[in-house]
Amino acid sequence: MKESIPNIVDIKRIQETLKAKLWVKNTAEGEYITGIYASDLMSDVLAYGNSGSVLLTGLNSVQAVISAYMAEFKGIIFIRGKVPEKETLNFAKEKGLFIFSTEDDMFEACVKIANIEGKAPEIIDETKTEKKAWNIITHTFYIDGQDFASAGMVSTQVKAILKSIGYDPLLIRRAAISTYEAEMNVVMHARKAEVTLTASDKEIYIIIIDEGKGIKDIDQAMQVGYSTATEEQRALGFGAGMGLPNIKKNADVLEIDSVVDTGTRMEIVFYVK
Amino acid sequence: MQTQKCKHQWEMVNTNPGFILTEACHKCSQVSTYFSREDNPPFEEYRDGEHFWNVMASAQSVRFDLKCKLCNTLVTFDELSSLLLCTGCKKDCDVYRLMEKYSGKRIWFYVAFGFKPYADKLMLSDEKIKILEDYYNQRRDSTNSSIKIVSFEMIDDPDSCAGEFIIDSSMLLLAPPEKK
Amino acid sequence: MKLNEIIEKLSLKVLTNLEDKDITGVYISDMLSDVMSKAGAGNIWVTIQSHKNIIAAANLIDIAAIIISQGTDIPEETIELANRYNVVLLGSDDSTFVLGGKLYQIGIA
Amino acid sequence: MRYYHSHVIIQEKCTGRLTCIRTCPTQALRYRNNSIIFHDDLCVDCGACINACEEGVFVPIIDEIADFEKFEFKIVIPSHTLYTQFGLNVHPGLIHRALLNIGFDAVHEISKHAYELSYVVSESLKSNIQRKPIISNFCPSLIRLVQVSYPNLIDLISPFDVSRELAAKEAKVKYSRELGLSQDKIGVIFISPCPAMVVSIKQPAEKDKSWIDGAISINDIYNSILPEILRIQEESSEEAENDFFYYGKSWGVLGSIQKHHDPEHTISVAGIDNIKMILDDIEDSRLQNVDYIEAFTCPQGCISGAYCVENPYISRNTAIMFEKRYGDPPEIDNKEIHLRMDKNYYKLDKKVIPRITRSMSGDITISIKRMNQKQKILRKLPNKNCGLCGAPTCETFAQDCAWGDAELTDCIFLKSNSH
Repeated sequence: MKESIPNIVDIKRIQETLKAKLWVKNTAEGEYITGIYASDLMSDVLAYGNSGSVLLTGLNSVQAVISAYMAEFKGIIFIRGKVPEKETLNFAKEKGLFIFSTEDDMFEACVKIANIEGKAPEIIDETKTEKKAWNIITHTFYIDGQDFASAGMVSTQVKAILKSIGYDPLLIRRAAISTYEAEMNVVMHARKAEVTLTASDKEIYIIIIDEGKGIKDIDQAMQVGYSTATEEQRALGFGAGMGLPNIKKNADVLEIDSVVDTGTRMEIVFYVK
Repeated sequence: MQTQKCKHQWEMVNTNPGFILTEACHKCSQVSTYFSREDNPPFEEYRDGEHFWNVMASAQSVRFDLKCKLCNTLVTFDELSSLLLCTGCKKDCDVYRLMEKYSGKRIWFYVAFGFKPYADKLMLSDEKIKILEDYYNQRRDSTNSSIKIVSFEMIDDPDSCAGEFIIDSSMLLLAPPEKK
Repeated sequence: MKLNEIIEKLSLKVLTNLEDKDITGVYISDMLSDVMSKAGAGNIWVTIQSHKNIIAAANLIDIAAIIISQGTDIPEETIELANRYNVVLLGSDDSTFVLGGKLYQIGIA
Repeated sequence: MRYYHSHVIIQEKCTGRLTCIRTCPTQALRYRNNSIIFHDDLCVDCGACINACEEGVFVPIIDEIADFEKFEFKIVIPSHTLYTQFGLNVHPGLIHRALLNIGFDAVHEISKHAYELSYVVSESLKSNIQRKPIISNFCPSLIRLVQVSYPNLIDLISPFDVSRELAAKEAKVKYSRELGLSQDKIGVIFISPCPAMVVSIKQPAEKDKSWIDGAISINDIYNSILPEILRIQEESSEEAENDFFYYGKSWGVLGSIQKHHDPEHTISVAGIDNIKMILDDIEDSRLQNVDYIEAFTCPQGCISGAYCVENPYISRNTAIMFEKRYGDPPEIDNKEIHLRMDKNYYKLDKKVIPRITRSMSGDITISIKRMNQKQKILRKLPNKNCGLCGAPTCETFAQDCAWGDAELTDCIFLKSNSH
């Protein structure tokens, strides 16, 4: 995906080119929008719309302004001279969205906006790059080293998310156990870590990046029973050295790269059959 | 409304958007539909006579009249709730038999629906249906295909008609689109 | 402008059998009631909707072709109904706005 | 599949107090367009809504004595909890006599079967053919909770029958032989402390048909047998006192398990949220050394069931005292139980199967899209869980919107307040 820097379009220029009627002034700090989204279907506005865009719509109801607010848009342009009702205007004033209306129909409005900077329209609207993201879910969690009391919280949350998506229970179990083992490693051997869960209908990625002692010899760490846990950690039942091999057993792909005294990056992948 | 010898050229005027609301009375479970021009359909239950009406569903729609460009006759269509494209769902339906008769002539059949309860609501006259048909045929290039509009009274049980209504339902819905 | 030329220039996916037609203009909207009252015969209709009742609206006013934008999945029934009433159905990954801009750029006023 | 539920919803009585939507532990209730919306696939019949609603919108479906006239011979099986409802100085024998006076032909005790089954469970725990930990199955609401939210733990549910069913089976067989009556002429009626047991009688999750023909709630029977008890007490209470009665352990009371199973490897838990914590730990295989889990969805066990009358803490005290007074087990020889075990007499014939709820049936891409949608909505909601939108929390409201069941304008914070 080419890194398209969202072309910035000045809100005042849009109002002038569309000879738009101003209903609610733009109070947001930036005077610019980073995308244009033309639709009358609110479910798509929320799903595809990117923050910082403007909504072009013929749907004259308070749902439009609420969906735009949910999708973090900067404002709405009602087309074909639609007159927004009081409730829409009040909501926009409160939440800081601008509202224009223009006599043009959707095609004319799109064309005029697309030609303001004389740029090809796809540079202005980078929703295309964003589109694929919405059938993938991502979550980030943070783990603090030595915090035994809340050890296991992240894996419980990962499990809850995978369960509500509706993956096969065995797959959820493997993912939860691997996350739990990785979480234990961080709690015992690292200062802190960031965990990102990315799930789609094809695979589940769990990436753990920690700052800590790192692993000197990864192959050795993969031996069953190898453990550098301290005595009192072992007393608590942690550090039985099951960690990495157990993850390896459960994961479809396990990639570890580690730098001593800086940290380790672990990528665990599960394929969804 | 006399329509003398003028060879009418219809155009759509006074189009304003609104909602077709379906309501049910939870006392006698009678269903009624009507067109509301309000921007946000009312959702509170209200009492009217011995009925307790509750909105069950709403869909975006548009009201319009037809005016003849030549003789300025104005024909209102407040009795029309929505048009339905007949997809021949039931073999024993009169509209299906009509379609069979004209099959191969690229004539598409639409059914003009009124408001429920159909019985005691104003019915769309055949004359108005003919005007509606002319309007749409004038709007299209009728050389290769044309449309025919019939009244829903041709159908014995209008509620079980499974054609395609031209109506904007679930526009306000937030559920992401599903593969139907 | 001819429909085949547009399909080629915008590299649109053709989903139904294709009859080449003259295109009289572009209409963009996701509301059927909008299309029914405003769109013109021979127009290209750009929408995100893929439910089969778009065929009912397109067929009523003789829409030349429908472009379903944003790479929306198009159900089988919609394609079947489109073929039955010879409405041309096209798919594109571009968003509605981008399609509007591109159609204008290749010369459809 | 239509799920049988323990209550009927009277919409007209609802005044929109929203207490029920907040009390329901599995968030199966909504209030929208002036009516209650009931997600029947999520309901586990714990009866919390029946007690929470002061307007009486949730009416329990329960039988009355009159419903059993069609049986020539009526046997009543009181739930173990009934004995603790009348305080310390009412001897259980009195309760039995009162039951006979109000129209039942025979009373059949449940305690002997409870003892038998707990012996069967502890024996089967020794032989490790059974996957551990075993989860108790006498609380039907717990079985439905596992069916709905923990489908992969289904085969941990105890494979043995429950004491009320065993009691009903043996009573029906015994009296049918003694009286020479066909079994369908003999009615077995269970006095239930909660709605969940009624549901497990009308639509059992673990068998095709229950041995019990109907259920009466404790609070209904309480009003008819209390006057009888007081009358008998005045006339000839001493005589009733030396009826033989075996109370056994305080079954149905939280923690009673530790008295008849090895406490080191057993856990007793009550309350749906606490049960979820335990079930989560099982899923993460963190309960390595636990063999048996006794779980009640009601907070104090069956003594705090929705149909109980007595204050649960008093019933608990009564149960502990009765265990001392009438606790020595009858002379059941364990060899007899072993013989029956070998013939799988106690084994359930059907396996419990998970319940397909709406969220599980959709395909993964759609539920991911829905989850993204829900998150975007949730970020802008006030997170005050005020419930005025008719959903218990902002999160469930965002979920409802993402499923298309609710409109954003239902949230009063999203409607602009500067009218």
